[in-house]
Amino acid sequence: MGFFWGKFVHLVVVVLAVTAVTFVMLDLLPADVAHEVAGQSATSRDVAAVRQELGLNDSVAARYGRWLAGAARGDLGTSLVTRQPVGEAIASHLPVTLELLLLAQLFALALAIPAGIVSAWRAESPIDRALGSAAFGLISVPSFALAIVLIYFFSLRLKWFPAIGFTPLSEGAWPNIRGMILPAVSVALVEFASLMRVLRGDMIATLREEFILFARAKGLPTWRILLRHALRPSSFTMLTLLGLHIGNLIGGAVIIETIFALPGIGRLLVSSIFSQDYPMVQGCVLIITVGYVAVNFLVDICYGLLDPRVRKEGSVG
Amino acid sequence: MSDRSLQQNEPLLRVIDLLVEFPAVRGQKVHAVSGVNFSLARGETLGLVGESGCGKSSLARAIMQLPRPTSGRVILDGEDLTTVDPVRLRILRSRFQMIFQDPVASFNPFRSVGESIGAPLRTLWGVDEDERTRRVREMMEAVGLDSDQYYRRRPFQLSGGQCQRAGIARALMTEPRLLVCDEPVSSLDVSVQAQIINLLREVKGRYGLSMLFISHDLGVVRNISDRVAVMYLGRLCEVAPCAALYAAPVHPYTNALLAAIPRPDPERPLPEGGFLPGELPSAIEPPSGCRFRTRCPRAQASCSEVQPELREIAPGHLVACHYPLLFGS
Amino acid sequence: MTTTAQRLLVVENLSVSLPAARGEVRVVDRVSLSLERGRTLALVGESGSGKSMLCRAIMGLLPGGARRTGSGRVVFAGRDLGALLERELNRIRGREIGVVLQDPLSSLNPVLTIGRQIAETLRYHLGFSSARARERSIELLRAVGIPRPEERLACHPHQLSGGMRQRVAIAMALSCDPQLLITDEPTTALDVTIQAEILNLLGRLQKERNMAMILVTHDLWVAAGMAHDTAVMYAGRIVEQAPTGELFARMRMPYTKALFDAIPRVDDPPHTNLKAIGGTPPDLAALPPGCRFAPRCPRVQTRCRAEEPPLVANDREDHRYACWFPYPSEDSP
Amino acid sequence: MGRKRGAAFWLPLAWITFVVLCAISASWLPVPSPDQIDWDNLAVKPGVAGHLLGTDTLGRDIASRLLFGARVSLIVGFLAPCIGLVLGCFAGVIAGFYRGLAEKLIVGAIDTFLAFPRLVFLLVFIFVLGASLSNLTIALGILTAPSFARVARANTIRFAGREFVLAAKAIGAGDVAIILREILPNVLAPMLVYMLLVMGFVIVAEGGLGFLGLSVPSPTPSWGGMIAEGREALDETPHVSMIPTAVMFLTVLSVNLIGDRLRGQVDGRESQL
Repeated sequence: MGFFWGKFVHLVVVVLAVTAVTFVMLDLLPADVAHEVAGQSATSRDVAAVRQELGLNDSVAARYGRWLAGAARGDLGTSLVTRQPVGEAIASHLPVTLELLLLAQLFALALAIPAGIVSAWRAESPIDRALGSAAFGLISVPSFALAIVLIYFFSLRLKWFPAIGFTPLSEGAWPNIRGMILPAVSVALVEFASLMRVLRGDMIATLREEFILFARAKGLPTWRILLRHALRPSSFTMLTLLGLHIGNLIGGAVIIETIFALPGIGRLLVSSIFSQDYPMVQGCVLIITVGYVAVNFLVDICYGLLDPRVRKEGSVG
Repeated sequence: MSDRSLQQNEPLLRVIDLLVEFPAVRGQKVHAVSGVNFSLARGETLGLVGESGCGKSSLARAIMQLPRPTSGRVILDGEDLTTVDPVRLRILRSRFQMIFQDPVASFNPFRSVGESIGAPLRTLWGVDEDERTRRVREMMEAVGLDSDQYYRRRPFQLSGGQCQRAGIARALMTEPRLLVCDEPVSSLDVSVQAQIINLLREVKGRYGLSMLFISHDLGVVRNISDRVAVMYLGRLCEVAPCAALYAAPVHPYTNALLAAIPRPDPERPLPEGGFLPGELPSAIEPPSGCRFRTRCPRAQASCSEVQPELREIAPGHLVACHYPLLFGS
Repeated sequence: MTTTAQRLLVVENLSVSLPAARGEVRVVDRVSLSLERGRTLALVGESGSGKSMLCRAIMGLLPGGARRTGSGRVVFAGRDLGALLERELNRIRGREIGVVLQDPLSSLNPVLTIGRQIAETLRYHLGFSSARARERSIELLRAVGIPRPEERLACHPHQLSGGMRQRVAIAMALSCDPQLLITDEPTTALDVTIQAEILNLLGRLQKERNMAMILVTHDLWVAAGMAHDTAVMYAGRIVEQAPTGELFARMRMPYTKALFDAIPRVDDPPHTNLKAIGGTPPDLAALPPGCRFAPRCPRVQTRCRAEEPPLVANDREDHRYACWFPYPSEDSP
Repeated sequence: MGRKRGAAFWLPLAWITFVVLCAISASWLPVPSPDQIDWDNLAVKPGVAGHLLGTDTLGRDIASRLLFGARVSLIVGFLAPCIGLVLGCFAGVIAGFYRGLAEKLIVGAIDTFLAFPRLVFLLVFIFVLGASLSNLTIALGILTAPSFARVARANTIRFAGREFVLAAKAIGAGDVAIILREILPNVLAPMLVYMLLVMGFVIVAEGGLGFLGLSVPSPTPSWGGMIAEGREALDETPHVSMIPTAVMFLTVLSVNLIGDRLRGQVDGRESQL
């Protein structure tokens, strides 16, 4: 339990630190929010009034405190540009990002686990070399470049999938999924490559362990040794990497979202920064950070489930 | 003259109430070494035996001040190493050196073996490079390493035995008086082990060293030591001259250790039944009173209450036990 | 004299090669031995002598890169193991041949419970139900002297001490009542008191179950206390082999004697100068012509450097050694 | 030392050398200026009207834009990891060597930094300090520092536990001497190899920023920007996007291949210990 609480406190501290730093950074931006809000024709009196209304005359710390108090109540403020509540805007964009993320991870894992196992088991064989080369190529392709290539072949030439656009789930599951497949594959192929390489490396190391020799000496069949004895102890680095991927994707799928015109969090964030919509930026950063930290927290818990040696007593030499 | 004779009678090393603890999880402490006392005369070799986890390596490092022990005193040549200031400690370091368990890992893979052997001269005395190279080559020849062949080699290009020779050379560079050997032969093959033990004995005589020789191998310890100390879970159980200890062990733990050695006699099979029942207790929560009582065949109720101190039962023969195995009792 | 058919294990002319920087290295070179039920054979040698590799070759579990070369055969209970398919070998390994390895911590799977690891052999080889496998696991753990076996089943290996882990590993090796038990340095990673307990246990189990046992060790004295026969290996070859009592009474091959003399003994007075073997252990990639021990041998003569001595029995049927100039037979150490 | 490296090492090296030479000599090569518009040849195929690789939708020479874009990619791709290496190495070695409070603080800072949305950092950094090559490099450099610090810390802990560090302490070497003489040389080898992998990542990241129009300000071309511009006419003139995509892919692949090969050698050296 102490382990759990320590992690939780750590999580809260990281979220506070990130949002505070964002607040300060946004404060540094060379733009006058009050001017923007008051509009082109506003007099200096209007601007001053807006400034007063938004509390911009207070110190950064005071404003951060106020924002934090609001956030704790679930109130993330109102967009300066659209006057829409920030929470609402995020709620409408988040599902798109989550769907992309989930599909991409499913694709990536579904490919990486079998491929990793096969190439570790048959290390240095032609199939391992082929998989390895494919992975190496994929790792070197930026996901946006891959997206362009995929669009060119599968949308423009073969016309299997739409090139851009998002169809809400309310208009049917297939149209929705169909629009998501290319974006998800663009992300998944690059991730598959790194996941597979990591799994292969760890699995080869595990297969050299004495307990694998022992299991083979017990006469167990190969598939059983690979799946039951070798896979679990080999999956820690892959799990860590998966956590990092998901964490980065929550806020980092901007380019994919832009290419495929998906209304996700990433695009909301970028457009908010461009329009200097600070409450919106702040809200997005909060959601992204909480997501990142929560995923890593889950990964830590998974370690505990996968490996019983979570904490060992110090030993005397 | 009287000063000198006094110094001659004074032991080279005295370890008094040495305590080593380090933090474990949840604010607990590992009691690695708990109140160890012994002394080491000039020119003497003290063997320290014990099983893994008994704290013998922690004891060696505490004597080396790596890091300084939690409490207690380590007096070398009349100076307390645990209280001298860091500058003085650095100067004193030339007088006590260490040999490590894993000879290959004790050398920086990034540097040649010759350079590493000369490092003490550079760090402690600032000897210039030409002079260093000359003295290193001399010392390499003295420990049986061909300096032309091995000076420029990296540690992983040497065999374990050659690396341990280099380790001995490095420890001898500053002409120390005390050599702390932490399991110096346990990672070596038997044929090489014998070479290294012979070499250690030889350099000890040639350079007038005193040695603290740590090992889990009772045969090795008997061969090289004048006196032997037996350690169990952070405490000394028995300290005695080598011949006496092996001929008539007095502490039940020493007895069990000796009985457990395999003998080359198929007609006399190993005694039936466990030598030591139960498991080694945790060093985080050691048993009260005598730490060996949980596995001791002679344990009585009082063993859990009163901690036995080392007492002399024969000249030079010390034991920490309430019910020792004495002749005629 | 027993015939090949009666012997449980016959190894004939077995060689194993490993790829190295300069071509192939023969880590096991033309080794022959045989073993009957109820007997223990100790394989003694220093690191790199090929004793572990020999065991792995017998089991058909050579590490990546290593392969058997030449026309050698391994015949177990009348079957040539080299001619079997992997699937057929799996039916023999674990069921008829049990194995115990050196380091009990790394030979048990860290993420699976003890119970699962014992039960899987029983379920796979003998088709036990999980309830029956559990019952049998408890019996086995009790047989190897583990207190409160019911509770231990749910433990993970790291929760047990080194001695306990090795007992668990022995229980696993014995789960299907094997006819042959191969133990590869079973006590090297353990303390001396634990070592004695484990050796005791192995000796008792071997007698009770009338198993054949191969005990790999670097410690001559362990061999002396445990084995009926002892074979000494040097640089991939068996250099001397005899019933243990005979071997210790009359060491013929200079390497065996040198190895024996190099061990510090608790019976010797302190400060006895040890008779170390000069030189360094052989580099398998650059073996000398003739006898492999010649460069370090105190009795070396010209013939030793030119011709390799065969492993033969001269004056006693059961005492074989490979040496041109052995110690005379009346000489005892 | 005569090690076998093979074509998988020399071909990538040759490609990188070629790209570097092109980037250096771009100003002297007989190509049109990257922002010179050829109104008669908009989006023509490679080889038409003296345009070796064709023109983009605005009629600018693709070969020329690639050459000048290479400067941006290479400068950012090389210098940013250097900045990251220096910062990360410093923090990581301190944390790994001293442990305790220093480690807690540094690890906490690393965790916070990693949780920070990268894009927000980059955008705000560039908004505040202005979009320029040097600011872009510094921003990406700082961004890579935490992962360098992690690698440095892990390696430092690994080596600090080795007996040769204890041996150095036993001869009275001070902390600075131990860090500089015993630990750093050993930590630096894996760090430099890791730097090659990060270089690939940074080139991709710069491409991504260029794709969003956030890399160096126009008219300086960037590879990512070129891919983005060609996207509009992907159906009719795919080569406008595909050529820079291919060049970028080959470059990143080469860096990764070299890094992978060198990592194998460092690991091999380690395994001999």
